[in-house]
Amino acid sequence: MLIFEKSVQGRAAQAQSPHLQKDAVRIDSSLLRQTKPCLPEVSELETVRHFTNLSRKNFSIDTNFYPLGSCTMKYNPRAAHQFASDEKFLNQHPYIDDDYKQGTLQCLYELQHTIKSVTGMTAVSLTPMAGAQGEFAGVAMIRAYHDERGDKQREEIIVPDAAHGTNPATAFMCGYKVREVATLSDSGDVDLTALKAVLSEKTAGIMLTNPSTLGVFERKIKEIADLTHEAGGLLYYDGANLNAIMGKVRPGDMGFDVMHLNLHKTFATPHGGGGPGAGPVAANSKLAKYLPVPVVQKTATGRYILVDETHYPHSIGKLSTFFGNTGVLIRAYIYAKMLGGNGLTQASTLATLNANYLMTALHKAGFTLAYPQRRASHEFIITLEPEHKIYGITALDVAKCLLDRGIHAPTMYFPLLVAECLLIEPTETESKQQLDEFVDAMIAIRQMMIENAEQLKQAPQKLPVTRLDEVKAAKTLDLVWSE
Amino acid sequence: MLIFEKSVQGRAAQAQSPHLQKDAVRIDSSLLRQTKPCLPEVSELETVRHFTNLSRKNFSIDTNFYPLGSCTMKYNPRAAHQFASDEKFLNQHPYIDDDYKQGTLQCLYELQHTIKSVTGMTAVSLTPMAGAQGEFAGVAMIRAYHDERGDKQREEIIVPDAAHGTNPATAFMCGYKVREVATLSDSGDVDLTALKAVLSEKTAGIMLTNPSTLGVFERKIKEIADLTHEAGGLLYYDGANLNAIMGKVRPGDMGFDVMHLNLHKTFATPHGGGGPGAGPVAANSKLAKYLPVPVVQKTATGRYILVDETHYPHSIGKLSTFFGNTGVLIRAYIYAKMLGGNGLTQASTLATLNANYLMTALHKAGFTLAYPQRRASHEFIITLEPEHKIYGITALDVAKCLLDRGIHAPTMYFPLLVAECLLIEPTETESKQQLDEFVDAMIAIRQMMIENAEQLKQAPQKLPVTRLDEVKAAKTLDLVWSE
Amino acid sequence: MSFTPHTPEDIALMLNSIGIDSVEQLFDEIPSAIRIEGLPDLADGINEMAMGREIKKISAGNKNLLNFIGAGAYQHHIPSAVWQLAGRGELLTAYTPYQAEASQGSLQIIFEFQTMIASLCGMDVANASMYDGASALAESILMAVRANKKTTSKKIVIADSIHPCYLNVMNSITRYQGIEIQCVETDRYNDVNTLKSAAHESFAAVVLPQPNFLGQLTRVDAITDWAHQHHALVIGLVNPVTLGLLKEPGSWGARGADIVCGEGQPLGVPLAGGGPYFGFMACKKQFIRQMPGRIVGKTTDTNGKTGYCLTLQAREQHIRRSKATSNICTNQGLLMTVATIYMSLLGPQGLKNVAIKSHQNTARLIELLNTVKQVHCVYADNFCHEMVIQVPSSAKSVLKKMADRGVAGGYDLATLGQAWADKLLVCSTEVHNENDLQQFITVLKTAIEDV
Amino acid sequence: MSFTPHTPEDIALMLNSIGIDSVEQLFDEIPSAIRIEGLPDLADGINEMAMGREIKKISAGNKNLLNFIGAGAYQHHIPSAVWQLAGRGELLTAYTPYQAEASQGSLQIIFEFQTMIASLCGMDVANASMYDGASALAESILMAVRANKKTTSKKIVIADSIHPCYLNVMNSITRYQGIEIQCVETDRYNDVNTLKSAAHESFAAVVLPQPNFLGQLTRVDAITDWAHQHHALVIGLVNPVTLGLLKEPGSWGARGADIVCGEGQPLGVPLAGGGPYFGFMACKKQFIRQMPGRIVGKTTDTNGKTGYCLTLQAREQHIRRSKATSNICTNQGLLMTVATIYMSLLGPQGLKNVAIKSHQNTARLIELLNTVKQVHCVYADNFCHEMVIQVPSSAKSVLKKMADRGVAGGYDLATLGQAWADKLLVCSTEVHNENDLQQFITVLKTAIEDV
Ligand SMILES: Cc1ncc(COP(=O)(O)O)c(C=O)c1O
Ligand SMILES: Cc1ncc(COP(=O)(O)O)c(C=O)c1O
Repeated sequence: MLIFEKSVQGRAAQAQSPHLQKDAVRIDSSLLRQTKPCLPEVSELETVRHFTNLSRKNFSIDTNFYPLGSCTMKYNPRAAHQFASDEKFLNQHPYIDDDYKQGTLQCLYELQHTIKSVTGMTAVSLTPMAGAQGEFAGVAMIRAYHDERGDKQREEIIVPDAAHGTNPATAFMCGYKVREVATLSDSGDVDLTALKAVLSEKTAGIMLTNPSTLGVFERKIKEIADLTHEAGGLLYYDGANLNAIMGKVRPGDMGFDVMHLNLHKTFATPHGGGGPGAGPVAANSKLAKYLPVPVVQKTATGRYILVDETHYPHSIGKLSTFFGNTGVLIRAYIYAKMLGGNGLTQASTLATLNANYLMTALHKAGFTLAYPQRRASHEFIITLEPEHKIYGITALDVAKCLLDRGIHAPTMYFPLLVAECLLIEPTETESKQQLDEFVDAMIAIRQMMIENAEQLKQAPQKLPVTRLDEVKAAKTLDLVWSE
Repeated sequence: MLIFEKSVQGRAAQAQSPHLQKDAVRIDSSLLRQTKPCLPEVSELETVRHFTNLSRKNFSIDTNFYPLGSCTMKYNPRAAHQFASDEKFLNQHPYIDDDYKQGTLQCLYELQHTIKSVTGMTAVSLTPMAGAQGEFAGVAMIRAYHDERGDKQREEIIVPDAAHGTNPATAFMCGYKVREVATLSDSGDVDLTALKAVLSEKTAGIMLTNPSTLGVFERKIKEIADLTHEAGGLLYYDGANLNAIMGKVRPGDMGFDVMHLNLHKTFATPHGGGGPGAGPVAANSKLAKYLPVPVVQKTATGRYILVDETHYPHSIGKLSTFFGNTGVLIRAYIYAKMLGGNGLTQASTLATLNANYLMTALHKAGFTLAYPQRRASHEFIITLEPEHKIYGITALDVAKCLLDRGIHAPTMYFPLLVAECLLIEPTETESKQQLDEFVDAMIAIRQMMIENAEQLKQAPQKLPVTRLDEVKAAKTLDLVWSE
Repeated sequence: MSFTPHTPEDIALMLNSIGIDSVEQLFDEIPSAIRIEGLPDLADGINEMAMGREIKKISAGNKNLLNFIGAGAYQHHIPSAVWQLAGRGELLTAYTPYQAEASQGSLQIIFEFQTMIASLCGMDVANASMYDGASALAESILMAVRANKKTTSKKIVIADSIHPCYLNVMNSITRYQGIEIQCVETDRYNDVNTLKSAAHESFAAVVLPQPNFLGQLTRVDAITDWAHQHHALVIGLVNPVTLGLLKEPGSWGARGADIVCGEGQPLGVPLAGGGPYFGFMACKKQFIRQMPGRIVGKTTDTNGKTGYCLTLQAREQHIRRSKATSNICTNQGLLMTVATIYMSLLGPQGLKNVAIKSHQNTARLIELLNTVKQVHCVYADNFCHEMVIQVPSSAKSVLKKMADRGVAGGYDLATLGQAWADKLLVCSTEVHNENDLQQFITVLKTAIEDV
Repeated sequence: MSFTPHTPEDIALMLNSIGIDSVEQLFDEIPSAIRIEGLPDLADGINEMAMGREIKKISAGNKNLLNFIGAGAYQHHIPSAVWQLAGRGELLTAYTPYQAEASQGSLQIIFEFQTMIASLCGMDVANASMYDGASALAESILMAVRANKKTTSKKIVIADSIHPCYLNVMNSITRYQGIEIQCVETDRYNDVNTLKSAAHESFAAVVLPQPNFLGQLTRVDAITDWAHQHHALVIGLVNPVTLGLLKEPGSWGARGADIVCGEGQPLGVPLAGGGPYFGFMACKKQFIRQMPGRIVGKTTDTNGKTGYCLTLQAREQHIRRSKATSNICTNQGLLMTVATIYMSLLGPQGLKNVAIKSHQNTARLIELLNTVKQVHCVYADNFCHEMVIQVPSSAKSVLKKMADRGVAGGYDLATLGQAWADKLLVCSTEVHNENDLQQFITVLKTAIEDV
């Protein structure tokens, strides 16, 4: 039931309305609202009950295993949430003088340092508000670099076919044409021959994820970097998969010039049902001066200050009104500080261990790996193409069956390269027992395929709704409630 | 699954353990533990997931209508919880000097004042930690009064047959014999003839709830008070039903000498799945000097101080190590302050309106009222005896059916006087729509009785478990987990 | 402290099952030339207790002032229930609701949010949030250019003063797509005649702030009609709290604005040093396919039961890739949830009362300011809950002195240029009581004397 | 502000349905002589925003000090997850789990709690909590007298020093049932020989604190055996955190204690000015029917599925009325929940480490105190995490001076009598770091000089 359907005219959560002595205003009446907006008229208890009960219809990390490839759904420490919710952080207008927000600035400054250490880059701007905005910043910086050098003919960004959709979309927003480059179907590595074919004096840069979205490490990364640099292009690193390599290898050392991180993945800030995230952008010395502003600096006297275009005249500019998703950054700072260098390294070690263990177990259980010859990174792909052919079931069916067993579905049908695929990322915070349970669930589902494929196609049956008609939604476009 | 079944030897929520340089202790080894206690060895995520998922198996005010008679399950304002959770209140050792806890003491002092105003009593002690302890305090004070006067032969406490179990149990703990007095079955009032018969020079006092647990106001209260006082006894008021009468009538004016309040009922502090509560005791001038300590006073200079037996040499003593359930008291203070005199009065008005509306509606729907000639107080009783006779169903069956419809069951089989009874208390924070929904549910359940009484006896079917075998639990006495 | 559950036995069993001897082998595909061994630059981890101590020490570097700054971020009362609900694990730690059946909570909340925002704006539809107000404006501009089929112009007229940072962000985001932005300075009522003379050529859209950056109220009807006559779309840039009181953009002029966007922070989101906030976007139904961001639609399940799911995904990057309406993916779901709870608790009357009380407090402050010598209220009428005052010395120095006395006195308008360096943008909302207003005056007086 | 949803129309419809004209008629059975019209003594209500301001002003009257007081309430690190979970509406706002099928969350938590507490104590069973430590001790005494069938004595021997407030509460609660309490002062090891000479007649039970009120460790084995030889029951009074390190009462002497109780606060409950805390009680299985309070048992539903429900309710007041084991009804469910979460997060090793670290910090403090002139560590060994020091002037004056400098230096032992007026009970736990200990020393030195 929608909250509007609970609404009764004249009802209100009385304790929340300001007390008015009179309701006169000194505003020209032609500027005033004549209609009552469609906000619900409900009591405080009704509101609490409505949203509490709605929340119970969600899966979440706090309630379910969530092996959602490319999303790094690891445990979100409650401590980070609690500490960042301190009034000292919350009751701060962004425009108070730096002197009065040294605490916040210190967190941000130290986070910049941590990011440099983890990535091997030389400078960081924290303002991008999600991965995609980090990408935007990075590609815009590449553009600024070429523009400053007068290298105007570079109008192409190369993106592997396996890339996340934000990569080509970002390239477009930065005014580039997108050139796709193929991936080798046996190894998952980029096809170097194909790459050489697209590299040219038009190449502004290439966007890569490494480990790639196929869950394997791009072994020829140095060659790719050299080829691209030789062609005059720059390398962008999509940091969505950074959870695989902290303390193992650094994008800076791989030859990347600029990158973003998804702190809501690697640094465990909660996803919030679709954000807020944070997508800091880090660059090597070639690109540092183009970073978006503001960034935090520490003065000789130990004071933290925010600096903008006056210090960064080459900056691509601002990307948010104030300082990005500050509260997310503080949570990420707390997470990184609690883990420390050793903990971050261990996180990547065990994320990788979990993925390889799960991959091996599923393989032993008869599932088909997309890249059986390769180590998994922190994630891996299975393809249900064989099962699809034999039993007529799809990756979607299996995903919905998992939901019925209380396990969130892995990422489906991404990357697009692998038919009927599931991209599985267990993360390091899940136990061996939980992984074994997942394998058992998959085996049980396979049994269902054999015994009763029709029933499997009816999943889910144990959730608040059964399978939803997405086509109908797009057709009727019923997007707001009305009486 | 129990958390112990998720435990793996050597696993731990690493972030929670103190860091030890060495584990040496300077304690005689004969005093040290040799066995590992059965605490689970689980990760932080496993713990969060376990308890989050467990919580989802509960009904609660925040998720369900909870018309549980005698319990006043009203909305627990989130503001009270938030404000009382301020560090300033939480990070305070009880033994710091009064100078450093003036904030807490001010809340308590003002709460004492509020309670005096609402009850018409002259003095209050806030320390009792629940209703039953408040009762204990009150009856002990009655005893102290008689003892001081040398009135040693008074060894009986009179309790109506409809009384809550804590009343006779309390009388016993205070060393009294319990004399039951009957209630008139038509009106629900105390049988005055019966009362006269038990009153004697042995009478220490009488414990009454008014409105009584039958959901009706005891109209002869002044006569009862006079008779009791004439016999040399005192009157104890069980404040569990205070939500019916705030701003309407005061126990002090009814002739009561001492009473408790259940702040976890009337003053909306959360029940916490079985506490903490708070059961302040209030007394008139006759009994004030016997109040349990400590109490809060305000000095001439405006300082708040805690006083103990040195100021209250006649006190019945302390009932808790420190100051009762301080945090609950602060929540109650906030609630009372937000409502104010007008809001508290309105709460009682609308609690009574809701009860009478619901009573009328159920009556119209064909249900049998226990006291059809009477106004409901903030609660009322229906008896399912007719339905029991015709359809063989019980009040328990109906209760379980309500659970299946997402409504918490009313109190069942209490008071014991009324066969197959449900004691229904909607509280003032529920809407007319919610009450109508309840009536609809009851009508639907009645329809089930007619059409399929067997199915009704199988309820609940939609909860985490179906009906539980309580007899088996008592027989096997499986009270702790073991491998 | 990596929050991992692995015991040494677990690791041994897992390695064995994989068929390798050590965890190091897991990384043997990484060229050894670039392998590193851990992160020696970073200190070792600490436990939660130590972190608690550390963060307390750090946060002590933040001072909470009595706040009179607005300038795009507004302090309002936030009901306790809002964040206690939003902090529930099921809302806080869920992913974007791609798996609809396992996300009906989030999806219904988005649907309710869309309804509330669309109605507040007087639009037909809304999306599920953008990053913040400034980026929502940038995306609205890109959207308007795509949506306006009547012109090929990529020119945008900004009618009236908008936040300088919005201008900056707008520029950063739209510049690579050939968007040309013309800012037209108008009088404080934003009279349409100023625009008429400034904007000659054809243009794709007009951005109309209400209230404008200086807190002044725009004469929205005339400009809307004028823009529509010129086949331009109208983008309303609004503060959602003031929409409880002010005319909804859908009713501006004869046909109403076409796209509405703004900063959602006033709806229950704490100031929090600048974020996370959220942007919102609403539009007329005909433009929906050009809208960026996530959109939820109502549908039914296989039993005919109502349910909700993401829809029109073909606009988005994960389907449309380089042809998507935007690259946005993760947005600001939790803040959108917060706003939905906030709007439910306030209701239409409550939100209106917030707007009125904020306005009345600002009016009262002006009244009090009139008694302060050397201070001049630059705009003493036509305001909503923010206004400009002039001080006898630099705003910067006055603000500094005020802050030293615990009051954040306003926003230093020097960012608008030298002519503004003695002016402050001051905001009062319903959170202030008479004492607060008096304290502002007292502290301002002392500050002026002190400078 | 009564949080009521009623609109005037609702009220009119409801009155109409009842068949009356005004809400006043609802109260027409109350004799008019005693009716009042509202509560004019009390101010009108205020909204949440105003209350927030008010409570901030009030709470500013509380000063948080660096704490070295124990004396029955101990400061330990509380993981953030504990209260974020316990604050979930389903745990916070549920009633006592009488309706078992609708309360499986609370019931399973109680079952887990019973298991953890029983095991920590080395007992067979535990209940679902009592009000606090002192009242749990009082109830344990009443229980022991009922349970000890070998003697009709109602005498209780308190072997060793216990908290003076526990004595007070014990007295207040047990006095009306003819209980006689004999306190025996023993040496600091609580040597059994002292007791032998003091306790002549037969007695029902011995109360054995470990550690005792002065932080000293009792020689529990000998006394337990001696008590059992005299057919008395042994009631262990313990601190649950120290049980991570110290021998569980179930293993005291040859047969172990019979009943164990104590204050549960150290298990995740904040100091909070003294409450709400919770008491716990555990016992050997044979005594279970004499145990007061709620108890949860495992059972099955009609499908054979495991479930939990309240059991042995025939002991309780709502069934047994005046013959119940106690009048207790509402207990401390939420704090019991908190403790269960806390113990899960700490685990056996974590809890042990807390006890060890607290002990080590106390040892370190003694080390540092040895360098302070004029201060004498009265008990420099045989402690757990609390000990007694002697200062050159009154403890009261030293504490006052320390508090002025932000340190709560300890508990003033003057409550034990004049001879103790220059002694302080000082506690250190794992929350202190070396800096804190140094600060204690510095402030103590200054305080002594100052007095
Ligand atoms: C590989 C990859 N790149 C980029 C992104 C975009 O990040 P965000 O959603 O934070 O904008 C994602 C997120 O899903 C991703 O998985
Ligand atoms: C009428 C009555 N009296 C006394 C009590 C006991 O109160 P408490 O549970 O707070 O001890 C109750 C609570 O259920 C009650 O309903």
